[in-house]
Amino acid sequence: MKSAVVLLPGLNRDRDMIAALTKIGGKPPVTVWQTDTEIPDVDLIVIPGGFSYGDYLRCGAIAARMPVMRAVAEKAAQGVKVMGVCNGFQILLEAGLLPGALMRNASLKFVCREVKLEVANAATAFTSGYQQGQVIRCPVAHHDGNYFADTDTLARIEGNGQVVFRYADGTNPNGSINDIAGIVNDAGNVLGLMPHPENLIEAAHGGSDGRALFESVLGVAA
Amino acid sequence: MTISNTVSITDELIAAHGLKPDEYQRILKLIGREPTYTELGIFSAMWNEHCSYKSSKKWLRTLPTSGPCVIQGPGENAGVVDIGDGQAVVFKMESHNHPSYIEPYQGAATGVGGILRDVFTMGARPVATMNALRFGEPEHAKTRHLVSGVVSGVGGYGNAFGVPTVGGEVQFDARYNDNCLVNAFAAGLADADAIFYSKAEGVGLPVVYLGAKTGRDGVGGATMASAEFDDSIDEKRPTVQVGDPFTEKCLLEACLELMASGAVIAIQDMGAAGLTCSAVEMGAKGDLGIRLDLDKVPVREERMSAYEMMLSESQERMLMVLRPEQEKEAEAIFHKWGLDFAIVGETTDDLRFRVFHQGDEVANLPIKELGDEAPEYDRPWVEPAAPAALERTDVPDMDVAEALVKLLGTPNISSRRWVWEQYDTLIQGNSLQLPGGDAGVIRVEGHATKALAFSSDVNPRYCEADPFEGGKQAVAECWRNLTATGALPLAATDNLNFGNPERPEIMGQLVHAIKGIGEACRALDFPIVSGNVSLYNETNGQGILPTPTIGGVGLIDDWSKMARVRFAAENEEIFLVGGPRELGTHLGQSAYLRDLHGRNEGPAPHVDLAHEKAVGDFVRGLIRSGIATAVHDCSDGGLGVAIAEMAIASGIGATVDLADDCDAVAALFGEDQGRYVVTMSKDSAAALAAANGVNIVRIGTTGGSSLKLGRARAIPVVELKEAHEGWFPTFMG
Amino acid sequence: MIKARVTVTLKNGVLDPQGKAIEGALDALGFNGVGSVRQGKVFDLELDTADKAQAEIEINAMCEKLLANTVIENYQVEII
Amino acid sequence: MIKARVTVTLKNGVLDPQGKAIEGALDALGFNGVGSVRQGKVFDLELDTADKAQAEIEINAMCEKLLANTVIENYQVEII
Ligand SMILES: Nc1ncnc2c1ncn2[C@@H]1O[C@H](COP(=O)(O)OP(=O)(O)O)[C@@H](O)[C@H]1O
Ligand SMILES: [Mg+2]
Repeated sequence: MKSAVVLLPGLNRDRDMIAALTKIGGKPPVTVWQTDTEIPDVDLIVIPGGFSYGDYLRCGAIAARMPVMRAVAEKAAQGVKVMGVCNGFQILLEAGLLPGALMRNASLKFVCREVKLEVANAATAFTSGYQQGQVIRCPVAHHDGNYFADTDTLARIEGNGQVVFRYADGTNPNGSINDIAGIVNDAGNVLGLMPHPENLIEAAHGGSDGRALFESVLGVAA
Repeated sequence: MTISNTVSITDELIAAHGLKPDEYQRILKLIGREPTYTELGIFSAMWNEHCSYKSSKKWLRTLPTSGPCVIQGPGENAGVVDIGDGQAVVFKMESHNHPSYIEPYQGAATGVGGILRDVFTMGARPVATMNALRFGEPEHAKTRHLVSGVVSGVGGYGNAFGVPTVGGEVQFDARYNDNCLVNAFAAGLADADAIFYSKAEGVGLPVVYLGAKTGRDGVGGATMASAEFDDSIDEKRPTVQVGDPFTEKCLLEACLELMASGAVIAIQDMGAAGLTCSAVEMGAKGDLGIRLDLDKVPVREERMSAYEMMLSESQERMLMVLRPEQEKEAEAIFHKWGLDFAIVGETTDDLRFRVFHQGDEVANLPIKELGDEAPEYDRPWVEPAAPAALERTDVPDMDVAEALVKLLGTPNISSRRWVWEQYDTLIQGNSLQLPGGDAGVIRVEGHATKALAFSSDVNPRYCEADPFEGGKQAVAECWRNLTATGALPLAATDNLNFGNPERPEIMGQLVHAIKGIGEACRALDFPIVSGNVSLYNETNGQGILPTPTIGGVGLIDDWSKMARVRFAAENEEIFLVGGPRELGTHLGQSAYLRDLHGRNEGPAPHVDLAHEKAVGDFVRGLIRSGIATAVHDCSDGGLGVAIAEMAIASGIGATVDLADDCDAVAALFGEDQGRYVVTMSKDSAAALAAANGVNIVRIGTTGGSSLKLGRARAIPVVELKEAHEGWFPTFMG
Repeated sequence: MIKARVTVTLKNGVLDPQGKAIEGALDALGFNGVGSVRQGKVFDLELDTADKAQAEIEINAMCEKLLANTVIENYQVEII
Repeated sequence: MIKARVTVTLKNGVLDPQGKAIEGALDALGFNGVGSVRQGKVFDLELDTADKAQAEIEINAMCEKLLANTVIENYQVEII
């Protein structure tokens, strides 16, 4: 399976993400730059975490309007899988590829710690390697992960099973509504999540709960 | 309309530049005429304490700075140390004390930015940072504001830049009430044969300006960093610099890309006194002159004078000498990253520093002498007075269980989780030990087993009581913290924070601390490869505690054998390695005495360096051979706090046996040096062979859910944890 | 040259963690009787044009495309 | 109840990385001729009082103590 990683100035978990895709998928992803207007033929496009454009204005706002994101939107519309982690999630929201918004953490502080995640929908292309309702460990590291959607939107995504990950066991680190940590779009091919599965994939990380996500989406056996 | 570059040079103006009358005479003699206004600014920047080290140079020269693994010692942007396999670790620590007091968020942020720049200027990709922070007493009206601002500033910059914070220190003491300390450490990795230096080579080559535009930020900043505070502090405020981590991240990527292209001959970041210091240093080191044309400098404010451009401390800027044939390639890289790129001058063969603005020559100075002829002082100093001896009978006794729970919840011993959870500790995916242990550890990317350990240490109360022993102790503790993970300590950086060196008693502290540091570094094979001096840390005549922070780096060959603080399992044997027969004895300047009884009394603990080395080498051997299952050194709060921290980190309790006639307070809370708590399985314990001269005492067993110290009440681990974790969040609200 | 100020505020009903925190902090500082705080942004722009009407059209477009996230924010343009 | 708007802007000469990034983004989106962008904050407050003069004094105090960082920012209070 072929994957691509979107590079934008200010992203900084790109190397972590490339390492995870390479280690788990067996080959390195191609990379595309902010000004690229076309994305090669791949099965998965990943927007990694960081602070694109310094997170100035709003997290992900400037990145979402760069040429490469138009290309990502086209691919998404064609059914290519797209995954945004942390800043990548914020960018997908700002680009309108996912519903809702991510606000400043309720504590107003940046938070980096391990949390528990409940796999709220194991029937997506991204989560098939987990059991429905399984609780996994995963680190978070963000300042703006407080998911918000208006009542109608919220009812809709909850009703459709679009909420894929929820903070579990009282570990919600940011005040996110309904403990939402990750969602997919209507069609199920675009995932955004705040936690960093790419930082929990091997012994050196002290655990590998994040691996199944990559295994699912890359179609590699565990 | 042209911008005026002329101001008449008056005595007041000279004094306002921090130049003493005899220093001004020296300038007159050196150049044979009255300096221009811009030249006066250049001299003030080059000759102030911050850039010239005029009070400390004589003593810094006494430090050991070489060793088999040292590739580059002090004198460059950062030290460079060989870690084998063709790789090197590049690191340094630097203070941003005064700016952080004035504007905590931006002061701390730009401090982190500055030290990161020092590291990647040398061609290294930053892989770890630490921050050593000292604040006034918690009750002081400004403390919370400073803690909150500094911590979010450190995080705001480092998190966005994308480097993990792996350790640091936070302490509170009334002596920092009006003068907080922010010492930032950064380390990077580079190929040992691809290190970049500031020495320019070749005549007629382009001097290139890169990065962000120049504004009026921090004009006079380097002068401020060396000036004592007084009540007119408000007037100094507009010199605040604002950090832009986004630009710095782009600058990092652009610089590394450019370095890989082979276009860079010399590179120097613009730190204190920006364009002035960087240009002079590049020329002087290469025995070349530099000619600058300020009309080419990218500016973001209107009508900037030559003086302002030469002294601006706008952040995220670099100066380079490039191979002319690769100019276009270099420019393309910088534009790709959205950064400014301008040729602002050239190297010359006349050994002059010549600066032009609007067609006028605003400075023409001998470039070597600007640095070499800076004043150097042998300031008078007095021998620090030794504190009165402390009799054991003069130390109040206390129930040890109660004392331990209280100590764990004091401002200086409680957990710093509130702080480090605001820092990205995981980014880059190589963090093996997060803050909270003895040292932060990251694996060396691309290598199967190698890892680097980092620790930052000093106990200012010890330094106040005895600067010599305190200096030794800071080095020893840092070395010990690295050792406790199984790392072989390689080299260190020092950040010497002191009061006004023009006062002989302060100068005495500085001299003795440096002597102590030097002695310890020699004994422990732990050379100093970079550092920074911050003097004049005082307000209205009250100096800070002498605070020589030591940041150390160690190498772990195989991280799968690395030791951690947390107990590994139940039912293991606990040993105290390197302690006296009584386990602990020294209560002078201890946390027990200070934080539970409000008394800063007695001598600082003595560090026996030969003992320190023998014990450390023995413990490292236990770790590397896989015998030790958990290791923690004893520092503030002694054996009691060390064991409690091991229990808290694991959730496993322990039983510590104390002889009936034992002095439990001294045994548990004495701060004798050179001690480690080590656990191992019963089988290993049975086979444990004593090392030459290292005292090993079996003190107990792990297991259960409480900590039982001799005959004192068993304290549930959850209670210990609550005390330890509770203070900081409660304090910050 | 035309100067303009754009003010971007959160829509009603959108959670404002920063405003909430400020309410709490003001209260802790002894400022009682602060009913609610909502935080927004201002952008002061300088445009190289003399045509006010045209500028206003342009700035509205900037808001729609970038300056405001119209999912959660309202904006208001004022030529100074 | 009194409503007020506090506007906090960066002092002249203080670097505004956000403003700069927005300038770049507007340019990339094809909005040329934007000379400069400076970003600031607004706070919309509701105070449980009817005394305008008193409210103004209070709000100024809030700015000094919390809402503005007077080292690098200016503020402006407007009772609506
Ligand atoms: N400002 C900080 N940033 C990150 N980690 C910190 C900070 N302050 C303290 N720590 C971490 O907290 C732990 C305890 O600190 P300290 O008591 O100074 O350790 P030690 O006594 O082993 O030197 C260490 O792991 C240290 O790295
Ligand atoms: Mg330690």
